[in-house]
Amino acid sequence: MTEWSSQLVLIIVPLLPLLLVLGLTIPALRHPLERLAPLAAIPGLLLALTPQAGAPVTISWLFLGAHLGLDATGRTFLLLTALLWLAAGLYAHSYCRKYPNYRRFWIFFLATMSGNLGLTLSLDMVSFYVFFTLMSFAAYGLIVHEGTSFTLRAGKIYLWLVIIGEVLLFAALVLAARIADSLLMKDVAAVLADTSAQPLIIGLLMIALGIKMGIVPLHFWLPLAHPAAPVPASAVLSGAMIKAGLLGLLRLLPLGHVALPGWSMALISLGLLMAFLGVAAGLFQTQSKTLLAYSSISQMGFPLLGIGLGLAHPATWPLVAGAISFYALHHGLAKGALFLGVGMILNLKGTPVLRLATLAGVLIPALALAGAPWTSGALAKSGLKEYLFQSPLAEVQTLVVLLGLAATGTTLLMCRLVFLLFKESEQSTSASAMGMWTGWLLLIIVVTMGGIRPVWLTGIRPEQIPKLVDAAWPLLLAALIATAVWYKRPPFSRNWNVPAGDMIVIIEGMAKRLADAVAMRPRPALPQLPRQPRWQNLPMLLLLWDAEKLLRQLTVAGVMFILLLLVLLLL
Amino acid sequence: MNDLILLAILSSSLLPGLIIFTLAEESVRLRTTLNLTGALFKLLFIALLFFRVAEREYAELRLPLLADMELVLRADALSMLFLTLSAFLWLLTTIYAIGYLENSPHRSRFFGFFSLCVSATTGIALAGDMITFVIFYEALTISTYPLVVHRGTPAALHAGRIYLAYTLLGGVVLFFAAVWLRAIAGPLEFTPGGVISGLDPSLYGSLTIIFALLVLSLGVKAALVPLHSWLPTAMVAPAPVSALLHAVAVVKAGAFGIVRVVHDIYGIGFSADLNLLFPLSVMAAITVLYGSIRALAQNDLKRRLAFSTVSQVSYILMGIALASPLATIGGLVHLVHQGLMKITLFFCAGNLAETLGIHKIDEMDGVGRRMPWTMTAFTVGALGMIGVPPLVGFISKWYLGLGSLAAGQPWIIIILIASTLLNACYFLPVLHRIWFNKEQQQWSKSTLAGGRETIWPLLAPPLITAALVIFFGIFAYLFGSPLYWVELITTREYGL
Amino acid sequence: MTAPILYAGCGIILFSIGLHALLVRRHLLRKILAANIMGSGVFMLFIAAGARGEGTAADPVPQVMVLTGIVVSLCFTAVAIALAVRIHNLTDCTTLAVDEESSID
Amino acid sequence: MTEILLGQHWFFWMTLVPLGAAVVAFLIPQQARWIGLATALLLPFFALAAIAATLTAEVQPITGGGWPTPLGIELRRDGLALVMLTVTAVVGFIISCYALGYFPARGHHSSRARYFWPLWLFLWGSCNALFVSGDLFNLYVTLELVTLASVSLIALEGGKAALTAALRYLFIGLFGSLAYLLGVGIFYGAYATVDLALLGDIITGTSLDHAAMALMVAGLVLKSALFPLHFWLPQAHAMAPAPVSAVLSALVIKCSYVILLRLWFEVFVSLDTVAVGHLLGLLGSVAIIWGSLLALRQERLKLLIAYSTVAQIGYLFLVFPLARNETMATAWVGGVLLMMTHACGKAAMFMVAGTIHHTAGSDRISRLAGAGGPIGVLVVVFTLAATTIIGLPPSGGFFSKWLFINAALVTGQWWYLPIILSGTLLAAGYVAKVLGWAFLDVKRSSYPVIPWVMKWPPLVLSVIALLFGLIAYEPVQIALLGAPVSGPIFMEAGP
Repeated sequence: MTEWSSQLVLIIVPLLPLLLVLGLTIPALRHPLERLAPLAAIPGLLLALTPQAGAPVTISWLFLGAHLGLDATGRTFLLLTALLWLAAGLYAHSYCRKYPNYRRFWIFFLATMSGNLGLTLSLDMVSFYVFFTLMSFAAYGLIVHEGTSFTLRAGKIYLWLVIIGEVLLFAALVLAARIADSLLMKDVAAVLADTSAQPLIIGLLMIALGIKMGIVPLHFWLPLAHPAAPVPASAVLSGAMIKAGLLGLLRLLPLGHVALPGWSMALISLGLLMAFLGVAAGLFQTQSKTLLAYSSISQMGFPLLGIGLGLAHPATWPLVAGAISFYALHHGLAKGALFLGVGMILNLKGTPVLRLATLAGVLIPALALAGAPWTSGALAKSGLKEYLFQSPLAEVQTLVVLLGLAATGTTLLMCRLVFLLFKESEQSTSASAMGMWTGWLLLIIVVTMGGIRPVWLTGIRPEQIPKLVDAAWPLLLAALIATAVWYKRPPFSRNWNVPAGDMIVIIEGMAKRLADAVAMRPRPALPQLPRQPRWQNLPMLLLLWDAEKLLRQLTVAGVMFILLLLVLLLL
Repeated sequence: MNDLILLAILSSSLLPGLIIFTLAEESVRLRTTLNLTGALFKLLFIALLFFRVAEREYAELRLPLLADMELVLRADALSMLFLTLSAFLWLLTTIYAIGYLENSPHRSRFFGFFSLCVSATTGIALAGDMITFVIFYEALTISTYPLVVHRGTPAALHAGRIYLAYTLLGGVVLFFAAVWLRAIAGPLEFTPGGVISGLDPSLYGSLTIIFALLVLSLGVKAALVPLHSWLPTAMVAPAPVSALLHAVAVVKAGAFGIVRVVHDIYGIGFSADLNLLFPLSVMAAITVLYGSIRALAQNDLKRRLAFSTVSQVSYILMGIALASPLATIGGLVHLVHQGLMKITLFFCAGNLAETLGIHKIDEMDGVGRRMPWTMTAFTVGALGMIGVPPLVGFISKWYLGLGSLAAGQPWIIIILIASTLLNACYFLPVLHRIWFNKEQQQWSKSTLAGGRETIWPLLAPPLITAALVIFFGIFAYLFGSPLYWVELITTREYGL
Repeated sequence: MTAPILYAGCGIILFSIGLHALLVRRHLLRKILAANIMGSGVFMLFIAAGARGEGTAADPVPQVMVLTGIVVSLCFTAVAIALAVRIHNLTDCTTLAVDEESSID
Repeated sequence: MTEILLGQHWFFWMTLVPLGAAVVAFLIPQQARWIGLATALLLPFFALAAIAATLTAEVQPITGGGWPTPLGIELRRDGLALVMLTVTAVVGFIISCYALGYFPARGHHSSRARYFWPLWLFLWGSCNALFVSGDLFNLYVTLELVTLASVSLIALEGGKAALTAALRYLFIGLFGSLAYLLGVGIFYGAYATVDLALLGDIITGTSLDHAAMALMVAGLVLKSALFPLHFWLPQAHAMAPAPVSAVLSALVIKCSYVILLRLWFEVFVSLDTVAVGHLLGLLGSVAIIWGSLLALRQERLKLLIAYSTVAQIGYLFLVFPLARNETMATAWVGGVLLMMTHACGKAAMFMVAGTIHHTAGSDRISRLAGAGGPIGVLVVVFTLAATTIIGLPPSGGFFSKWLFINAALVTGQWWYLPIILSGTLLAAGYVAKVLGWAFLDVKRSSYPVIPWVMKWPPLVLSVIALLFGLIAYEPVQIALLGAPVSGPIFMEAGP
């Protein structure tokens, strides 16, 4: 392939959605393009599926010299991203017709898509930052799309965190670029292994990218934003965009270069904490989409834990990386399918059979998420666990048990989800249209396939496929607990309630008080102008004028003259 | 060797301006033709020069003044940067002003002074020594006054008085400092690397004071805090004036002057040796933050933009004061970038005022639906100001950040972050209002053919500048892009 | 005391008397006369300046100058009187009014 | 004949032609306007011819009437004379054009026109004669002629106020010139010569010399209207018809100043003048502030301009303390430059004031409100002319202030710096005050048509004033021909 065509192939992936955005602004093109828009992710999908395409190229005229390309990690992420966006696009094509601002939705949808696709291709920091920002800001339009006070609040909080994330990312990238003297992320990762600014840069990256990833305690925007956005947007938000932070960490941290025990410990602990906190908060939600958002927080704990493992034992990193990528792929697809499924159920109008079939369809990704045997979830988890055993950590056994317990939690969460969905399905009114079915089924199929034939994608060998017992016991435990709760109906199940966004409620209260305290008083209006500026009547000027009148008298003037003469004579 | 092309560049706005003064109010077509021809010719001449300067062939023109003093016009790379910016934006603003002032009184007067202003700005850009610079700098001060008070309301006159008081005080101090420096150091030709580093060390005290005076006096126009008050007040001027002059020509003239002083009079190395740059960077940093904080509290759109200008122009100074090549790139490129972004914003604010009578931010609810194009341009400008990549504002901030690290002053990064946050705080709510809030008042429906929101002269300029904001951000390294030029300048300045 | 010094002294005294009168007297005619007296004082000084010692003929140049000066003084007196008469005709007043910011509109 | 054409006698013609024309104009009042205009057209060419002739020949005194000095009249043909003649010719020409419109041939003011032209040409001739005079007594005579013509011109208005102002001006003029003459007498008594150059060489610096200097300086200070003896100026300048005000402020004031300049640099050089210089500098400083502040306070345009003149005279007198040995040329050129550019600027301003008075019925500044159309041009003219008064570049005022500051820095007289700079600001203040009114947006009924000669000639003058700094190279070089000063113009201070 010539230089030009390989550049073009890479550029077209993020560019196509943007071109569609431009096209949508032209009234004449609006309707045909709205039909085309759902398919904008197809070039990305094709690129991800064509193994020989995507060799890194340098595009000197773009940004500050862009480097685009696909490595193994990037390919997995691109696959996930493109698939999800395609499915969500098809879904949205039907789902979002009801909105009065249909076109506006597509504009933001496509812009976000462009950013999300672009960042998976970016190998240098500036391109990554550009696409990351494009995605983050455009997603605001998706979150606040419905324009209710709930979505506006969610959007506001999201935007705040985006901006804070942006500036911190900016700081981190500038620092990194300065130290590495290069814009390539792999150079940065190498340099970060050994520099005095390492803690600062890693810290900044953790916060900036952690916001997007939903790392506790920066997670609170997720339970607000995901339910606020229209369903297809929630799907990509939770499935694909949340992974952008992860991808950034994978690319920029000095993984495989150096062992950082401190960071490793911190990340493993944080990962576990997220896994459990997400479950705990999610269980007490009354809305399925909020619950799913908490589930995402919980799920993102696992890749974080994987990164922690990678930092503990650099030698095994390439393998851990594969596992983490696969985990991301699995979670993204499953979560996307779940969100779309929620939308299906809320828009279900038809025979009870159809209803049950739909619920059954939701069960597939739910089980995958729970890590049931023969699902992608089981594969992903076992992949992580395997490298756990290879790591030099002392507490391996404890960790394995804890992971199992986390899976139990996830299963419980899924039970709760099904329960909530069952209740919500009774209130659904409208019927799902063709596009919604297409999008959703596409994801369900892929998720199902993910459990069966993952090998060609991620390089997981067949012998790595987990033993049934390992995968099954957490599920059985969860089933036990769920049955017990169902049967006993303990009082806390009704009275306890974690508000969506947990911490933010407290933060908002404080912020409001602060804002009231520093609120600036309105400026007084411009004073009415006097006809004569006041200073013209200053006492000094009046005095001067009197003196001037005195000087005009001939006698006084004569005396002045004689005085001057005398002084001159004396000098 | 005298290059008459410089004279041609200067007179391509001066002559039309002078002729326009004599025109009757009704001769719209002739006036428009003159204006546009002048602007196009200026761009043409600049384009002719462009390649010569890129090849390091500097055009020069010298006229003797009094005895051993000369009026020096020279086009070096830095001149070209400012010159191209002002000439290009002049063309756009002229188009805009033609639309904006349709049917309003005193148009000949307006366009006449407008052309004079641009000529003065051109002169500032082309000035090859301190004296020439001072001459055109003062000319700019005076020729802007009629534009500030153009509306003739008491508020406008009040603003004009304040403007004059500030800028003339600054001008007098600048004048004094220039004379003093000339008396100490002889002819003050702008030379990369500075001209005064060879002076006797016993003069260093005086040189420090002169530097402070120069920076303070130029800082009046560059709206350095605490010398900035005139700028928000001057926002009563018509929108094209606010757009071109307050966003670009006047404040940039101050910033450009400081660049000249630091680079081409004192020289970066020498000013760093005298410890002059750190206070400057602190001042700039304070201005950056102060401007943003004040902008937060403004409800008047143009005032908010004005305080934003106060803040943004000091990025340039910060970049200069950091004295590292990368920071210099960041500062200088912001000279152009900020101009593009801010002029977009002011054009849009003018469109709102002219078409819908909106002046206050809380009247802007849902205006995105009524004027989608204008508001798209506004959004691009605002996001650029925040520094959202890949818009031009990001490029500036990126280089400033890198430069501050290279200069060993990482605290600047914190300023950049804080400023970005503040920018977001005062721009994003506006954007939200525009696009996501319900319309609260009924605006007259567009009566133009094809459903256009307003007439072309008002619509095209902001769209063009907004497109450039995106274009120069994405294709930052293209030949002739601001970043390309600025790298050229910086390489020459630092002798890299 | 030589004659030239006497003359010069007288000239100075005349000048001073005229000066005093010009300032103090209010009637216009008196002022004009005072100016003339001052002039005469100066001319006397010139005459004295032309003295070139005992027995030597006086320098003619100062005399020429004085002649010219007298002509000038005459012109002045004429104009002054003309103006004074006009003022008297207009205002019935023979003094120079101390006018304030009198306007001409 | 060839000799005449080659220019040895252009200087005579510059004096004789206007004087002769004055007589003719007086005798044929019906044609006075055209005689005046023809003369005004001729004189700039004469001035150019004189410059050309001087540049091609060596500078040497020539005498008139065939008598040797001191009886004959010696003509100075140095640079100062040349530039003053030229400036007078240019400004005079413009003022003459303006006067054509200001004193219309018909109408109830036609009698004023009848007397204006002879008097103005007489004044012009006298001024030219003064500039080329090279001895003390001739300077006295020409100065008296100038005063006489000025008095008559002020009285032209004919009203009580104008007559009073004229008479006061006459007394003051007489007073000042007699003091000066007294000084001349003393010098003659001591050295038997009144020739400037000769006197400068032989003067010894006795106390008598000192007394003579004191008398002459005091007299000239009075005639130049330096504070505190400026009391007569605002009235006289404001009461006169506009062309006359322009002449008085632009040219007549400069006459006595030129004499002082010549004396100071040619005759008094051997005297100890440092203290006197400081006194003049002090008075000049006070004048700058005083005049500017009072100008700010004025409500009538002409008075404002007149007080501005008071302030500008203050600047002119800064030359004397600032001209030390090393900064002699700096200060001298600064003074000469200021004289030239002030002449252009102030004349244009007074003409504008006159036109506004003529058009709006009053020269109250508030009448400018809502100025548009014809008045708009006047405002532009005023503004352009004012640039030199404020000292904005590229006017001559800018460069003269530059030179003053330079001299002050080099000689270490830093206390003049705040004076010069605040004078600039105050000047900007009173100009801005006028402009502010002009830009005030109020609806006005239409104005009468302004004759074009009352609009465009002042514009030309104001443009000259504005751009004088850019074209000042040649004038300054000419002014330095045979100047009593030497050395670099821009001084560089040592460490």
